[in-house]
Amino acid sequence: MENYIWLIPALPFLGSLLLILFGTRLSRAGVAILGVGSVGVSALLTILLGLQFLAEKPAFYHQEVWQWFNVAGFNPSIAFHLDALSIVFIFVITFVGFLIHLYSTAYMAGDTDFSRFFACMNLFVGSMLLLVMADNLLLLYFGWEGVGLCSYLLIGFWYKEPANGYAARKAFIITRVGDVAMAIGLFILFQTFGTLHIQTILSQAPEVWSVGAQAAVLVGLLLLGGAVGKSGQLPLQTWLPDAMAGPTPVSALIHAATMVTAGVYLIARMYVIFDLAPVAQMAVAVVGAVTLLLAGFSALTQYDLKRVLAYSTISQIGYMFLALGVGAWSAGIFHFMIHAFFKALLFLCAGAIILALHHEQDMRQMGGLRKSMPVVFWTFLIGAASLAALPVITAGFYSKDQILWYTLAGPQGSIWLYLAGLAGAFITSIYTFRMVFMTFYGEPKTQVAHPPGKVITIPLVILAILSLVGGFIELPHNFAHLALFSGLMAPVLPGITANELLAANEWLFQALAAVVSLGGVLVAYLFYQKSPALLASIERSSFAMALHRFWFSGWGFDALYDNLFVRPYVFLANLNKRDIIDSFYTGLARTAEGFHVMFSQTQSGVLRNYVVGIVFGAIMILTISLLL
Amino acid sequence: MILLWMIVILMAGGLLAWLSKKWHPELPRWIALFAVLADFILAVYLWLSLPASTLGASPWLLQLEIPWIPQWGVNFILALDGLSLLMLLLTFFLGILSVLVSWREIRTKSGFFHFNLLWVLAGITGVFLTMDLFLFYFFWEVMLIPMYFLIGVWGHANRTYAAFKFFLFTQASGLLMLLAILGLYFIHGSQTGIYTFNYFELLGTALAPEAARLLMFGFLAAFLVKLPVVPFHSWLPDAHSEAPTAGSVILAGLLLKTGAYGLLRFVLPLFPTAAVEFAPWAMLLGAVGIIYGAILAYSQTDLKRLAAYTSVSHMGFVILGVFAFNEWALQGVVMQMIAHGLSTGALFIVAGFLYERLHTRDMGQMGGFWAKAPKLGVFALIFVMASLGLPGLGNFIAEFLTLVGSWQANNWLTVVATVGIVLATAYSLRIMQKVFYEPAPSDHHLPDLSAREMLIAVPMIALILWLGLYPQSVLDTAQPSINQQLQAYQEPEAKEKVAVVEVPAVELKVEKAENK
Amino acid sequence: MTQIDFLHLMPLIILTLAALLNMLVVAAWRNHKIIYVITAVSFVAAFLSLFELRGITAHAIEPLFVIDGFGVFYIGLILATALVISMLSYAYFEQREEQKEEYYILLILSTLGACTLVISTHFASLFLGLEVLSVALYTLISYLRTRERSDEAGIKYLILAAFSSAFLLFGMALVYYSTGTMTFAGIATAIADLQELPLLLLTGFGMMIIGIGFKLSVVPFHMWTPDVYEGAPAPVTAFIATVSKGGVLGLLIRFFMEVDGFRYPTLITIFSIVAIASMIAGNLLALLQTNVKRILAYSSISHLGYLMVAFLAGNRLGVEAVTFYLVAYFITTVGAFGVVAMLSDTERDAELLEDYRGLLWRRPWTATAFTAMLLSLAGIPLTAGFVGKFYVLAAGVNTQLWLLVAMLVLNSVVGLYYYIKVVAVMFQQPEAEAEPRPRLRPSIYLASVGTLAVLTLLLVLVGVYPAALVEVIQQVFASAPVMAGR
Amino acid sequence: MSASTMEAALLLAGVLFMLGLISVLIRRNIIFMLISVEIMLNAAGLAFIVAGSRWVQPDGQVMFIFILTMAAAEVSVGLALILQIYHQLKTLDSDAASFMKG
Repeated sequence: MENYIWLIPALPFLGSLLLILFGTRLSRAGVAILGVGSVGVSALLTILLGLQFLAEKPAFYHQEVWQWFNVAGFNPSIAFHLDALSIVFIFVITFVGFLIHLYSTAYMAGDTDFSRFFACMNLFVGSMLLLVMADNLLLLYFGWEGVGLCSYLLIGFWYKEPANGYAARKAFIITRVGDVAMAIGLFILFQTFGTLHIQTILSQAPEVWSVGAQAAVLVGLLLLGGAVGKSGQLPLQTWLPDAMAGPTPVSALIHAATMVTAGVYLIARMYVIFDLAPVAQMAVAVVGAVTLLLAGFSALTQYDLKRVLAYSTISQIGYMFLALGVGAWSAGIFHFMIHAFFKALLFLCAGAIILALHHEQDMRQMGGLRKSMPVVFWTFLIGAASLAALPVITAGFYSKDQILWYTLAGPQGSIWLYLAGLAGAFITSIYTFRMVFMTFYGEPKTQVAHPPGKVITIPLVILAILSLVGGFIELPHNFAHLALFSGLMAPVLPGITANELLAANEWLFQALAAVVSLGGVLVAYLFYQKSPALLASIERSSFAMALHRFWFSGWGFDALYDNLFVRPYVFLANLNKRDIIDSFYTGLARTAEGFHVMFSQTQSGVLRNYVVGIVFGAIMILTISLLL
Repeated sequence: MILLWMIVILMAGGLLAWLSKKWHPELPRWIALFAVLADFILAVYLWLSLPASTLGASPWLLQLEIPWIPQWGVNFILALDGLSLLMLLLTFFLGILSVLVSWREIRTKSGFFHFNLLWVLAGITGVFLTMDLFLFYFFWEVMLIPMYFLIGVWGHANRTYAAFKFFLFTQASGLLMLLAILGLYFIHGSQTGIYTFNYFELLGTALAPEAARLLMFGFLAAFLVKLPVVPFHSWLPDAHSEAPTAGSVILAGLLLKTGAYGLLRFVLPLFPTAAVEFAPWAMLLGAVGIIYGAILAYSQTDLKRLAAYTSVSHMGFVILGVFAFNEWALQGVVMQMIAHGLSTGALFIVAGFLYERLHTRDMGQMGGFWAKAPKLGVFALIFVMASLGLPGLGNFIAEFLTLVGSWQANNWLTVVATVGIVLATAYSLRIMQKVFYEPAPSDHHLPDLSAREMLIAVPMIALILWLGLYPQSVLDTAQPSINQQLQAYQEPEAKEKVAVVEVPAVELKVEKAENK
Repeated sequence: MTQIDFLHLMPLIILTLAALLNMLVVAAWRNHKIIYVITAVSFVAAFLSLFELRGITAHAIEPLFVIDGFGVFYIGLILATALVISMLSYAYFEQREEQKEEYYILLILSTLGACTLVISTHFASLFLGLEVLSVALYTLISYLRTRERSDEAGIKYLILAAFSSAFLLFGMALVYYSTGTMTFAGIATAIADLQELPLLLLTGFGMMIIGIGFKLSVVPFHMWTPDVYEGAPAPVTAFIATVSKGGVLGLLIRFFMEVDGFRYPTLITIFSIVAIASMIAGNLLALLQTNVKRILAYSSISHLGYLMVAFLAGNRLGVEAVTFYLVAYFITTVGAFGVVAMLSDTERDAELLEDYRGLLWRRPWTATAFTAMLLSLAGIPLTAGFVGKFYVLAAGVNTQLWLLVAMLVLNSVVGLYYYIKVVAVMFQQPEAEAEPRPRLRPSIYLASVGTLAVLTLLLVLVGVYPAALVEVIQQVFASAPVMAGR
Repeated sequence: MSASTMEAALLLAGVLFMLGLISVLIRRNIIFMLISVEIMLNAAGLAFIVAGSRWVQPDGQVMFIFILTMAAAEVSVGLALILQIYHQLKTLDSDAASFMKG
């Protein structure tokens, strides 16, 4: 089995290659089969591989396809390293990816660039797999940039609209900023270890660096820089909301389920570095905490359905960072998986709604869809519940509760981080159910054109089930202690032990979390269902309005960056369009011509002046011979 | 002997092409095509028959020496090593392409055009092959004149000005190099009593620091202008944007590379100490060039001009890497020479295709071509991505290796250079946006790539991917000669490593040393 | 005068006889072709007679002349050039209705003068040679007397030449006064032992320099050059640019080598200043010039400046460089003016840039030849000019005349501009297709075309394979006793 | 003759030369310019004679005769040219003959 590892990323690449070459000639069915099929098969392979892995419980599978290059001992390979961590990721990528591809065949049915869409999607899946399967950082970087390209292509998929193109460029460039930091990190790592092979680095790092070594901290921060760029965390989060310009399946796959969590993967993958660099790790936690709050508040104020989800994605990834930051590695990854399920679900539902209301995304124009599209309603409700972490039944509860718990009780935990997380949870459930009430309750505002078909609903249902039962593979210690997931992760990522004192009454905090999320739901119900007047009265106050505007604009980061970087740069560039240096050379030419004019005055053509010339020469020569 | 043939074929082919115009207007194209093709085949044959791995100690694969002006110790020396071989492959490959792109574009005086084309190539071939400094200068100049005509006769509106500028810049710098060559010649002569321009002889010349510095600047003048390095770049945008497509391809793809080649072949081995002294400044120039070129590129509205400034930016990596004095950087530089030759060449070809169809280079006039010409779009997309250094394409390998290498030498400048990658993204994506995505201001009829154009596009794509995914064969070829160039530095480089890396890194080194 | 002496003076004698013969023939019956043939034959004969003198060390004809390798080489150079020019002249004058025949007499005479200069070792012979050269030139310049420009040029040249030769003579007189001899060798011995030259002597040298400088048209004695070049008929211009300068330069070298002028910083300073001034002024004056003849005039000024650099090197290498450069320069200049002559029509010479617009598409071969010439002047490889410039630079670098060398480099860049400008004009598309001018009779046409072709080939040959020429020159200087120990 | 008279004679020649030179500078009429040049030439001749007599050699006088002949030839050509100029310009003002410039 493990000899076919290479097929998992290869198939999607092949699919996209074929689609690029012959996509225009194939029929839509053909394209769909090729596009969905390639991902489907690699999903199948993944599951088989996963089962084998669970059965054999090896440390990891490794396969080298070929050596990329070798310069003076710098010899990265095109080689794959599969351990529990990467297996979880490739499972999510291929499986959720497959569902979304399936869904897309219906969603994109009407689109003229059908084949281009699937080509890009396949390319994305391939690169993403490369990213998580890479056994060395350079190959990881390859995938890292590859997914960036795909997200660029897909955000700008409807290129005719300049705004989309702008969003796409924004996404690419901002993530590139992060990549630069990461690249520099790689340079240092290479200089230190003479290789970029991940396992080697992880094994050597503790020998080379003492805990808190300056270089380790530096590397940690630089890698974090890369991570925040891709994962839309502070301060590079501004691209993600705009990325919603792409087709909804894209948002579901790339900007919710997989790509944006690459940062999480990177940090988890390089956890040793962060262990050696407490400062960096704390930075991770803080970034996560702050981001989840900021994004949460912004989500509260959005009207565009997809934007709400986008902000919630940012905020949820914030949770993952928080987990990693406090050393709850497996908790972070667990939340990643669960989040992938329910967020993909939510996006796909949103897509179904948007499609049904012919591309209406404003929640204020929705409402009362409960009746008209029941399947979507129920699945969305499940997704929302999971996102809001409603206790006991939903997967989200277990994953998020774990994070909150270790944030407080973990060795690196702190009360402040915990409070931030808790507040985040509260806000989350508010904006989540704000969505639910605004879209599905109240009286209909827009007519449903055509209810979604099977191809759309099936993935919804599957994901809905997952986002309910997905949580049961990892249950807290205090009831039905079940640790399948963290057990799986144990060989790869260090476990974490809770503070004894708190551990005694863990249930208390679980109850608190539950109360908070339920409270959120209640508040949402109050404001958006029971008495909207109340909300309106609050919103009327000037302060609230200002705050609303501020949050709505994502805490004004866009404007800030615009004035801080973009405008000055563009201004500078246009200022120097003619290239100031050139004028120096043209100046030289002018001078020479000036001299020419001056000299040619002497050639007056008058005989006597010429005589004068000779006499002048004579005088010069004689004076010289006299002086010297 | 085969080396001589390469040059002879081109020159003879050129003359033949010129004359053949009389018999049939299409004949010159075919003659030119076959001449370059023949050379390409020769080069490939050499490459396959002399695998780099079997080289062992001496990097020299072939040598040819014929006395030329014995009185001055000038010999007609041609020698081939991995570096030259790679450069030749690039030369002939781009040569073929530039014949092909001119197929429809050049209507007037096709005979004379192809004469010039082939002679430029001949000159470049000579530059890459010769190991006699007199001959080197000779070829260095020989490639300028036909280039001047290519720009001046078949160029766009402002061609005369551009041609003049190009010519004066390169000539002025070339003469300085000539002085340096002479200086070296006489110093070596007075030391050993052997007056010769033979590169291998001169390598051993012991120079006083002051003299070495001056001579090095003489050589640098020529190479930095040719590369070009800010602030000597201002000839390039004009020349590139005014030249016909083939001209631009050759300029960007090959002429700039002669500068880089010169740095590798002459500056490094001839003046080790002086070069080490100068290294920080050179790297600074490189970093500045990367940023400055990128900023300028961003603001351009003329597609070819934009591409031209991107070359300025990319060549910054070359000088950055050359003066890092380690194998990673130099391999990166070699890769960059090849990859950039392809990627920028491709961008100019795209511009050429568009110009043939629209008769404008102004991006303001373009837009929405993705729908009309998807093939062209994909072609452009791939090379735009190449120019912003996307992994999987040659340029990434080049830039990453260069930066890894230069990081060993100088951290801060490397950081600056790396930031350049972001700016590269900005200007590169701007091309896609303006030309292919945004709706066009006016509707053009835009046919997609023809068979001939596909014939140009496909091999380029294949190559850039190959370079990106399996560069080893190229690296192996270059490796021995790179070590040759580096010999003088192994010692200083080691010292340097400890010296330049600042606090954190230093302590690492120590720790690492301990646990070893 | 023994028979040996006559044998050694054969070329000069042949020329003299040819001149006389021409006069008689003209008196008898005017026929352009015959005169032309006689002239050509005489040049060829004189040239061939040189082969008798191959490899001689030195034969002195006391006190006036010495025939040595150096002299022989320069005479050969001059004769060959004169021959070529006469070839060009034939076609040129065939179109014109003036009395053509006397032209050749004058041509032969002035050639004779130049030849005399290069072998003279005595003020008297120097003076005679110079004047024979000049007086013939006055008439040649203003030969097309119906053109007022020719007359203007003639009178300007006459007055200034006489003026400068007055300086020359006075200088000689002073030198004679203070040394008591007029032979170069004598002067050398007279001043050999004194380190510091007496003022009178120095003044004498200074005044001689003025006379020489005028003939070489170096700054500040250059002002006549453009006007005369413009006014004179194209072949004559070629003659002034080459033969007369060549002769004088040969003399200068001989004299300087003889008296070893390089010992005296004063003279070196003067020459350096003159050289630099010539380079700069010449190039800047030509920069935006639109009259091709004037461009060539100015460029010749700067080229003399370049020559000075090698000359100032003052050693064997330097003199070789000067000679080589001179050869290259002769080929190029004659070629260039040959083209001008070829394109000229009956009423005016083709001297405006406009006349050359789009030449490449009208007369490709002519244009190619002219391009080659211009590139050679600019010192681009594959042409003789490049090797020449390289040689000169080598000489300069070798003796570390950094200032001069730097100036040379700087100026040759400036120079490029206007040479390339002319080329560019030739390559431009002619907007209005000029009506084809009536072709001359092929026989005549052939003469000049053939000559041009030969010149172009020579240009490339010397450019690509200079070894042969270098070989010859080095032998010449090896044999010349003047160069002993340099 | 004594050394002092030699000096004096040479001085005379010099003065003559300067006179000629200055009059070339200040005259506009071509004929006068020609004459002034002749004066300079003769000054040179005088200098030769002085030199010759200083060393008691005939060479000086020989040179002088050369100079005379040359001057004669020059004048004849010169006058012919001046005639032509006069035909065309109807003036002897040298400044008028300045078509070629720049």
